[in-house]
Amino acid sequence: MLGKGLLQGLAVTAKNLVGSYHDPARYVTQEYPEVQPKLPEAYRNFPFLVSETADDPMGTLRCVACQICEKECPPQCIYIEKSKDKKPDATGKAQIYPAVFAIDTAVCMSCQICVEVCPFDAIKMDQEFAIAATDRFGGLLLNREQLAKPNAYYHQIHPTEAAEVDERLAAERRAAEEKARLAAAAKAAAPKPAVPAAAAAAAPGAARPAPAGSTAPAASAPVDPVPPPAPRPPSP
Amino acid sequence: MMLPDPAATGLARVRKIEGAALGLRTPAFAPEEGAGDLLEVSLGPHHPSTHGVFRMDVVLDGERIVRLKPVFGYLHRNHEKLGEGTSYLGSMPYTDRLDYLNSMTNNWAYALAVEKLAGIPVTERAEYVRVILAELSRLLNHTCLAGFLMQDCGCSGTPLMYAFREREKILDLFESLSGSRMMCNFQRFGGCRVDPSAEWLAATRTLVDGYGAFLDEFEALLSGNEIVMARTQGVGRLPAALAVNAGVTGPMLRASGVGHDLRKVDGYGVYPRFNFRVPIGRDGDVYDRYMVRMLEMRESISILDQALRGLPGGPILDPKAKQRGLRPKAGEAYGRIEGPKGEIGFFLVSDGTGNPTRYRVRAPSFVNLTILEDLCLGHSVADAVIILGSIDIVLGEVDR
Amino acid sequence: MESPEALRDRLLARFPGVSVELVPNGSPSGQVSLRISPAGLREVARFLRDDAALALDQCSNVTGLDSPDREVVETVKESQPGAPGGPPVVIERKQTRIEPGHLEVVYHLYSVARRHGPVILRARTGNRTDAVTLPSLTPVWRSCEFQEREVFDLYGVVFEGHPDLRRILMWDAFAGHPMRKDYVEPDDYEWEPTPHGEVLAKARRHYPSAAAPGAVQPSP
Amino acid sequence: MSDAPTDASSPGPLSAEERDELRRHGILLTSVQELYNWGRSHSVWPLNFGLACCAIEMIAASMAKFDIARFGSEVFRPSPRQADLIIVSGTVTKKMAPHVVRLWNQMPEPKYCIAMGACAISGGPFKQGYNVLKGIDRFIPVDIYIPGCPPRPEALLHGLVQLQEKIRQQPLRGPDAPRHLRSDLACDATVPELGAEDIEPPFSPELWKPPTLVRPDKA
Repeated sequence: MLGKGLLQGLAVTAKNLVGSYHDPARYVTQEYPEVQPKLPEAYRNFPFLVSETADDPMGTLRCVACQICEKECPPQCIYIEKSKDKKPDATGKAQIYPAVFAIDTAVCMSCQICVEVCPFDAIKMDQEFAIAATDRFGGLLLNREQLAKPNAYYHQIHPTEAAEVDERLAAERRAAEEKARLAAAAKAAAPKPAVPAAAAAAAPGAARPAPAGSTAPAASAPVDPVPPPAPRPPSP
Repeated sequence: MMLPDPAATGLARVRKIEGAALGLRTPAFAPEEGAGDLLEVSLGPHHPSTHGVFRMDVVLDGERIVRLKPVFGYLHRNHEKLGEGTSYLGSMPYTDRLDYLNSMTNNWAYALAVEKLAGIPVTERAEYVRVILAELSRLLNHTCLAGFLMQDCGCSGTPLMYAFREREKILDLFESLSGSRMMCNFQRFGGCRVDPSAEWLAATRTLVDGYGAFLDEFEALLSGNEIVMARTQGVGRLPAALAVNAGVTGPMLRASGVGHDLRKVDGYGVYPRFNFRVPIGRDGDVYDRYMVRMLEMRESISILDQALRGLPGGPILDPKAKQRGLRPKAGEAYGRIEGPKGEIGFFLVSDGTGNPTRYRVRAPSFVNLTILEDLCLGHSVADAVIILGSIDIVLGEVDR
Repeated sequence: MESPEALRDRLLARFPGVSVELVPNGSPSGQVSLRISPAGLREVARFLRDDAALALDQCSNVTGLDSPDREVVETVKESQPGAPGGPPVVIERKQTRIEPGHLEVVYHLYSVARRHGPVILRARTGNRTDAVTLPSLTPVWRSCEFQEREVFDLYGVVFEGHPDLRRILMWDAFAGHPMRKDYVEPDDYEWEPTPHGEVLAKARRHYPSAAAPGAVQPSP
Repeated sequence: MSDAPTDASSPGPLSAEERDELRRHGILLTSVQELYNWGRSHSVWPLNFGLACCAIEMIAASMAKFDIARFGSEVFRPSPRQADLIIVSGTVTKKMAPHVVRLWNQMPEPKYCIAMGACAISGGPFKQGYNVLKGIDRFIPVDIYIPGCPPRPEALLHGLVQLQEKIRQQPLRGPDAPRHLRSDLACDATVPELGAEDIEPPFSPELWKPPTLVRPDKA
């Protein structure tokens, strides 16, 4: 019958109209600024740098300026300059740190590859999305002070992932300490103070005379180790 | 021309209520010579119904189209050149932005090409997860397409609104798995980046179980609607022989009655393990293209159901599979899958370094546009708009 | 489907004047292609489409490839007469030779009717400057129409017999062929906040001294 | 529009606290400027114009779940003549740039521009491409930049709220008055031409200066 399809369609729209008053499945509007969206844990927007503490973010950055993320970033939105000196990190071990670390969020495509390639769990994805600005460079180019966020914040936004990372880092720390202890014992037992080459290669962090209780992030070798990037030529 | 027998197993014809049988007049214009003055009109690149920045240079005789030349390149963002300067892993997030409605299938096609090029095996669980995500993506694409097509027909708002309501549900799944609504960057060489959790699978199960009801409602709204039938039946007929010769793939080709589906033909991934039919059309008009997509969604639901039930355990990604710093042996590979819009393929040439020397995207909607002029000749401008809508283009992959 | 070797032999027997060369593929994909001399390309293509056993009715993908001129260093051994009466002295000499570049077009053919493929055809131009003409396969497969236009636009291969050979992605007034390896982008560099790699090299060219005149600091 | 005090002896505008205090007592105070801006800020009609991936999120923002109608901006106008806001949602290629600028010129004042997503702001991930404009702010004055690739619909709504706030703050007179109320500022933007290698000019010289900056935390 001509017109049957139209009437059927009208019934559907009527069902949705009435349903939107009592059926949550048909009333889906989220009142955004008043009601903040429930972001899933996996949600990612822009990267941030993890620091161990909130009091001294610059002193406790996990980043050691290895520049792997800078090299792998597909749109090249990360800029790092290594420090000339070394500073003690959260555990007191002297480390190179990023003198400059900038991310241009106006270029970043939120692909998360920097997080995947980072062997130090130093860069993670933030969930902040309300960052519209009126100034291109002033508002969207983030330097390391703006990028640094404490580990506690990381736990807050990605609880499961952060717990895994903490566990892994602690295990690596324990393993490194164990190796350092064994190396020290072997050194004490041997008549000549010669570190076996194999041990040195296996645990570069532990091979150096490190103070007790030091972490050795360098020992957490990535699955796919790459040679350290060549020293950067002086930038213009 | 030889075509597989439609009666062979695995093909399902669209069911079609003939508008003419209901007394509807279906448009059947024929080009006439020299009836009046010719008028040249440029449709686009800013036009609400060109699905992005696409332009058609149309020559009109009255309301009838006598010539139509598509103009491309308004979204040509040098994807292929960038791919030649980026590592194999670094190109993965760029593929998200090709057909930006279906990042999951783009990722898969690219991962498949790299896996062929470098000979990387894929884990069993990942193959199932890929099927699940590709079929969810197909649901998403076809639902949105139906909404956009109806928008082009003049059903302003309502079908698109319902389609986007369902799209959000699928996007929520993508987001909770991959971290992003649209740009999933999910596949890796040899598997997937994240292992779906039990909660995620349960949520997917809920969506899949409820999707059939939504489709019933959506079809009640549209498929039998007399205005839709009068508007779409008999418009833009594509003969099967031309479709094959012009490289048309996907639902466009199947609507013309050719049962060509790479999930069956190539049997890539674990698709041969699933039992599903390939819907084909009869007339190859806009209505058939719409209807084939509706039926494909039903089959997708069936595949999803089977894949969710058969999902094996095990690793999602071989930890030995190299992602960063991948350097395949010098050689080349062409990998293709059945994307929601048709055959999406990647042709990669490696010279043994970390970047491909040639990175080519075979974009289905670009090749499908070859026959746009043939379909539109003799029709009115309003028909050209729905013919373009039924081709289902996304400018991100047309222009790359 | 017959093996690429058998297909090559069949083509050679069928088209005596046409050179058909098997191009090996080092990748595990094993997709071996056939390089056809340009003069016979269209006849071969038509044969592949119409042959009942092959029925390659769909040309899925058309691609350009660019191989720029390469410098090849070769070691040449030359024997020169040594001291009078003595044996000739063999001198090794390094010789650099410019291997001329070429453009190449690759066609991926499939059969929808017989459900097999791909058969990959390749054809090379003579060089990259003036002998860049190849026969168009659009008369054989319509799907080549836009893809060959794209190869023309981005690589500069001229397809003879193409019904509508115009630029497709770039605008008509555009001069270069941007997908060629030696394409030089317009010099539109400007300060970028996160330079490295090629961008850094561009930055050096533009700002030879570290502090550009009028350098200002944005508010952080 | 005689809202601003003209001589120093007259009392200045009331502070927000004083307003709130009066409002609690049932006294509503407003000025022409405030009323005018309030009305404008809640009926920002965007141009129905999508470029790339971000356009899909823009459409999503206008659909049921995010419902841009709650901000008075659901009226996507197909014609630039009826639009107040252009949301540049996606990559602007050099081939497309003249058309975008022309659309902007066709919009009547007062008009605003939101650069949505990385590509519109800076060229984003595609900025190294030979056919990509490195930011629409080379030709059009951008009011709000929304980073993200693509930004969530909520981020677009956040940007829209910021734009509304900006509109509400606009004085109607004086040196900070908007473009259309001043005779010394041109409303039209330079439309580039497609040249043999690049668009000409590569940027609008009166609007945009190529930055010659050094690193913010270097030197």
